[in-house]
Amino acid sequence: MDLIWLIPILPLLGFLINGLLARRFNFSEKLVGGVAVATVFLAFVLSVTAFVNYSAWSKQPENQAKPYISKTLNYTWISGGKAFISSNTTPITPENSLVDLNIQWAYQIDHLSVLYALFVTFVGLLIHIFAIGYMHGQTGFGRFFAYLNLFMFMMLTLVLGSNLLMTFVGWEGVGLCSYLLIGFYMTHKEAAEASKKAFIINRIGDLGFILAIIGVFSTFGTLEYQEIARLVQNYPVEALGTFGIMSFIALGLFIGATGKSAQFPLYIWLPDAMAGPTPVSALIHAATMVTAGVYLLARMNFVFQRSLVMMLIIAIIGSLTAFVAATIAITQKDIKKILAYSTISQLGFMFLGCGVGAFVAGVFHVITHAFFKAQLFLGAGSVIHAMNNEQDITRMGGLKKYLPITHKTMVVSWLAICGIAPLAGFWSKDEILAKTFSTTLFHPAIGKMLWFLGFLTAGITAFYMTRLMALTFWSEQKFLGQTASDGGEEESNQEANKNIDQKNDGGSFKIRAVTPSTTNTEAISNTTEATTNDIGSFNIEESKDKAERINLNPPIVSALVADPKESPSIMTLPLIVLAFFAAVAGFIGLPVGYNWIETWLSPVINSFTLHAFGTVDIILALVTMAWSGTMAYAAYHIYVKNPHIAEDLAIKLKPFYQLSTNKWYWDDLLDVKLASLINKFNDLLGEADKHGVDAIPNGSALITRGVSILSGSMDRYGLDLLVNLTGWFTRAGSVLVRTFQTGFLNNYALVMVVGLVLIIIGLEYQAIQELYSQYFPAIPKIIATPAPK
Amino acid sequence: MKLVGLEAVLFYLLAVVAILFAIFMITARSAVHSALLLISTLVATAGLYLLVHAEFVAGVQILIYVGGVLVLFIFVIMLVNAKEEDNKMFTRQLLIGGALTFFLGLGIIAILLQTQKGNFFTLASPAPPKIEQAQNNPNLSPSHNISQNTIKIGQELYTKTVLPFEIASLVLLVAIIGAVRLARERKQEKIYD
Amino acid sequence: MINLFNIIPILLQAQTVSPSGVKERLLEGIFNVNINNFLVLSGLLFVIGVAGVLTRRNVIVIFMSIELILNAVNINLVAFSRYWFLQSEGKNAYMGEIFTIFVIVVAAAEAVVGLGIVIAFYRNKETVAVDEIDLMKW
Amino acid sequence: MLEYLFFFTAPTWFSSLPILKDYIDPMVLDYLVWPLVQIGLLLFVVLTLVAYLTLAERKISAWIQVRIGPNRVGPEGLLQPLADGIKLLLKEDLIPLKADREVFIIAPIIAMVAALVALAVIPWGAAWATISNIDIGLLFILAVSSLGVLGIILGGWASNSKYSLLGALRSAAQMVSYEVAMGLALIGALMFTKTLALQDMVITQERLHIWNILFQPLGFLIYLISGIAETNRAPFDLPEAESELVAGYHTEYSGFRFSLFFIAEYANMLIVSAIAVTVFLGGWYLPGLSYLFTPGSTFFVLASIGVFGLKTLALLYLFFWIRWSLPRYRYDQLMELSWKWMIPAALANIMLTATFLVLGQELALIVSQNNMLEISTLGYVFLISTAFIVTVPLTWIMLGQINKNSRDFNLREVQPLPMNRTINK
Repeated sequence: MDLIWLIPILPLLGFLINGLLARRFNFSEKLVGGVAVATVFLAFVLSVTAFVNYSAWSKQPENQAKPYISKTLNYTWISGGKAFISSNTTPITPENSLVDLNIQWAYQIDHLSVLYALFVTFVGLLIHIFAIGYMHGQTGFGRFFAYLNLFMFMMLTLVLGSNLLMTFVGWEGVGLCSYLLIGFYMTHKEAAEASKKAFIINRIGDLGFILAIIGVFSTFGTLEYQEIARLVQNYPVEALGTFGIMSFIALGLFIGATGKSAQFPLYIWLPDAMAGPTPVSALIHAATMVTAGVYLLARMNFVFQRSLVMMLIIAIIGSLTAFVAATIAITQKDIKKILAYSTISQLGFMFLGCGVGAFVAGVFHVITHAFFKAQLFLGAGSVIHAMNNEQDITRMGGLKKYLPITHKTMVVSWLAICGIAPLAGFWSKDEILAKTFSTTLFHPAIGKMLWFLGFLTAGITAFYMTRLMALTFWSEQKFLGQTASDGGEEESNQEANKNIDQKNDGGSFKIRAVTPSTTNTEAISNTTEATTNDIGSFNIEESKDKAERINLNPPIVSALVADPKESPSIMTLPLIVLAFFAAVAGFIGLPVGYNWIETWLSPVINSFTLHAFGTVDIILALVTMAWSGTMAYAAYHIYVKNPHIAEDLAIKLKPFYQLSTNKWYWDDLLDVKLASLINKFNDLLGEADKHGVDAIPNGSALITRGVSILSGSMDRYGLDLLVNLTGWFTRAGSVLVRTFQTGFLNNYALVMVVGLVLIIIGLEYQAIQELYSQYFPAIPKIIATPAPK
Repeated sequence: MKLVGLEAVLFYLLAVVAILFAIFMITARSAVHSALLLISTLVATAGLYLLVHAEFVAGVQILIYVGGVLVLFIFVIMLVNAKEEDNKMFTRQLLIGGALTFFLGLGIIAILLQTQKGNFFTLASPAPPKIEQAQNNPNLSPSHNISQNTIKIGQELYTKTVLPFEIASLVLLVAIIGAVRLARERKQEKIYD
Repeated sequence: MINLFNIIPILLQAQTVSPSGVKERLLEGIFNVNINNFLVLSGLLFVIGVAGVLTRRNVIVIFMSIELILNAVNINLVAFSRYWFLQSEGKNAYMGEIFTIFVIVVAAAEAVVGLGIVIAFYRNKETVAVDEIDLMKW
Repeated sequence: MLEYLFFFTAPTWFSSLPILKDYIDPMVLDYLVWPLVQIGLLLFVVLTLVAYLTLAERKISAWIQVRIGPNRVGPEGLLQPLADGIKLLLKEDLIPLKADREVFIIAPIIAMVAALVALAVIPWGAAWATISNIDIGLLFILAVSSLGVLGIILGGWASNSKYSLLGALRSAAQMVSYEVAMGLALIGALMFTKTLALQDMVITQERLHIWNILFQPLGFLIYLISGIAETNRAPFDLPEAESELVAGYHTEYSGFRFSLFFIAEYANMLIVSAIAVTVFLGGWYLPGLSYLFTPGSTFFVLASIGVFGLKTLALLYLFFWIRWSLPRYRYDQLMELSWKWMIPAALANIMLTATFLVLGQELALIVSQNNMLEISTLGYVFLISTAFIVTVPLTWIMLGQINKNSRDFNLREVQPLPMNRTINK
């Protein structure tokens, strides 16, 4: 159990190896894939051992309901300085409200996190194996697996973190990885924009999360879960009306969860996230990342349970999201988009469960959902792989005979998701519905209403899932295949191409040379060649080098040549395993018998308001099963038997159909309304700036110009005058002195002697005066002043 | 310091010779004549030095000054072959120059007379110093008995005034190089360089 | 030489001093040559030298008169050297003479370089007269 | 002042002469009469000697050239100088038209005076045989000989003819440069005699019982060569060389003035050899002399005069001998010999002797106290050996190296100036 710190570190190691060394020493694909899978496999093994040891360790009395914190890699991460916590209720910390800020970086496992670690690593392992086959031949193979490993590291940090801040780090890391992986096909515009969208919207959610963290710290003075769990006991449960500190924290956390788990207001990024490769969608946008929100709710359940208002909000939003997502999923064409919306609705269910206090049920649904949703996605992946990246289910059909294994495994998870009896989906979904029906948190009427909405959603889920299965597997074949009746697909293709031609150059006959493409890229380059530029004929060389340049573009719709053959075993193996678990997973939480998951999670989640599973619940469960079964048959009937009904229904239920296909106009609302609003606001700001703010500098510029002119003139006429004057004086003076320099040697000698004479007269005037006064009486007598004594 | 009897006569003789030849020198027509006259004044001054027992300086004076410098002067005069300056011997500032020197003379004479009045130069010179008497000590070389002027100067020159001596040698070196450089003709340089 | 000059004032003041006194002082003065005489001699030579420098037109003669001035100085030096030699009973006296030697050496050096310049000048200006050399005119 | 000049008073035999004894004040006798007598005696001897030197030269040159020489006038030609003298006296004494009269007249006189004045200081014999043994004897002689140059220059200048002027300048240049070499050569000897007075030099050599030449062989050699050059004789008589400048500076002179120059030249030669003898060859000192005659007696003095005379005549013979055996030097070789060989050699000689003297003092071989040298026997060996073995060869090799290209006396071929290199005027 001591090696739990290694669980997150191993994927990190994998990331480093693949990320740094793969390109430099150009590892072969096998090596890169091997490294990635090995690390995740080791992590999985460690988490299993941790699970076993922990379950034994937590049995001992003294560490009851106490998480095991790993010794190694346990250091004070941020320390120093005092933080001022101002809790408005009775001060929890007795001495004063100044608390040392030091946050540990330590990995811990307790009942909840070990469970999460288990299914994250398990699902991750399977998806890694699947990805090796799926990504085969794609450039950037090493990069893809590096990101995947990084994602695993982040997710495990999020789950195994011992305090809120570490979870937050994992939270951000996961967001980053989703951004990187969605935008894996860098050169493709949609992928890049989708990744940006996902990242930004996650950030919005993270804002709430950060505020919640600050709230937690300012009230409890610490971020350790253990501490918070102990300190939160002192806080009363805030009734529906009041919105106290607990509700504030809960609100923050909830906003974070909605952002991450794509709930009602912030769900738009998930459908677009499908632009990434399918394994990514499977791992991140089905099994692990999106469930982080539920993990957060489960982890901080003691906070949520203390604010009934938030519980209500969660429940309502959860059910609403479920319903809306389900309705949109009905009319979607893209196989991955349908699965995305189904994920959103299932998440809605989980939130509904948590909202009504059944956190355990929520977590249980997370686990089961992880299995069958991952399986569905991988199945879709292998379908797309086989169909040479064709994602539109209306174009598929009849794949039953081409992809037997995929079909069988998908049937299992289809049944699971529809909530048919023995499979996992039934147990978890119905438990949630049961708990909502008989919740005691709110007024029973609210519970009943929520249940009804959930009931409806379950039915719709069954409908669109069967639609999906029908259109892809059971309906008649709608693509060009060797054995297909030639011309059918051909016309549609040509006709599709024709309208393209009309658009481009009006009537020029275009030859569509379909060469036996060895790799997808070759085919792709032809099609892009054909679709993008409208030349009469195209030469192979030009297209070839264009292929090299944009070899990264994602597989786009292309006319299939060979029959869709079954994906290699490396891809189908995970499908089988997942399908098996999708079937079996349900039994860990049987409501009737020994509810293992209930007991396992009880120390972490003390859901005090729940009641035992009564006979009413059983009846309700059977009713929902029946309801979803009929809906499934209806879908089967419409889409397999007589396809035209679909069009009639669509026409008849025009408004509903429009509503659904346009995703409840929610995207338009955001993209159009909100953006234009912001633009208008910006223009306003621009105007204000131009007139208001710019006036000041322009004014001052004016003043300085005036002053400079003034000083310039003063300087030119005043000061320069003086300077020139001195210049003039020196010139005049020099003329005077110059006459003196005659250049003749003797003149200079004369001057010297004159100097000498003057010296002599000066020094000896007394003597001269005495001697010659007799002969020249004119010599003035100077009475030498007596030298001072 | 009192020259009496024969020495006084010699002094006056040499003094008059020096001054007369000096005057003739500055008024001599041809440069060579003035050079000759200068040589004679210098020889007269050398004689004066001898009177004052400064033999070494007298010897040096004649050897270097007369034998060297003035020979050089005569050389240069011949090179420059200054003709007889019959017409303009004096520059225009003759009058001013003459008057000025006259005043200078007056000034100097006044100074000298004035110093004479003061007690700076007592007329009566003390008894001649002992060393003057020639001691006939046998082991000394005969000339010792007369006067060690040269020896004394030699000793002082190499003990007290060594630095000026070295600097003087340096000055001479510089002068030689300067003279060679100045007097050398371009053509000569070309051949020897 | 001073004594000769003394004669003039003595003669002038003839009326005050008895004629016989004058004769003895004259004789005694004349034959009693002391340092004064040397100084007067050097003074006169100096003046003559200066006169030569100022008036003569030929550069070389000017050089010679400079040499004359230097010699005047030398006489002075030697006279004083001898004077001090006797005054201080032969202790420290030869400084004057040594200085004279240095004066002679430097004068020689100066003459050499001076004449070198004159030759160089003569070579390209063909004249040695002072009032024709006016290159340094402004 | 007077006693200062004439240290040696009249010898007893003179002062005891009957006439002089009682009429003349002894003071005057010593410092007036006796010097005059000495001077008269000396002049007579020197002038006749000079005259006979001309004859001797012609006789010796003839003898060298295996001919007889002048033997017409008087017995064996002995009266020849008299004849020359009379001839010169009777010759018409003309002064060139534009000549500078005064300078023309004075020049030979200066030359003559300069030559004869030096005689006063030379120690012809032991005690009273020198006219005046002044303290700076050697310096006096050098000074006076430099005056000699003046006479020649003025002579050449005054005769107003290109040839004489050129000859005068050349001989002056030669004399000036060799005068330097001569002065420096003497300094080497001075280190041993430690005095400038010539008589004292001879006395010190007598005291040390050794001639200076043994201490100073290089010094003697240099002195001799520059002496010959100083007097414009033999190999260095370029200025009066007949073939080139007719008779050099005294071409325009004739008659008695010419003879004055002639006398000056021979007197100079005499002085040079006399000094060589006093400084290097021990003057009147002969090792055995003091045994033959008791020192200080008149006979001793006379003997010393005789010895001195013999030595000088030997040197003079050397002069004549060299004159008729060595070819004449070209002018630039002449100057080169002086400035590149003689003067550096003299300087080297001074340096080396000084070092060896100091070395000797260090090794306590030589003791110099109260201005006189006491040399131990080992000292003699040390000094002589170093003088001959070290000084001479070392200087010779060093100078050989320095003047590599002019070792064969400037006979190097003059590279023709490459045609394209124009000599800018």
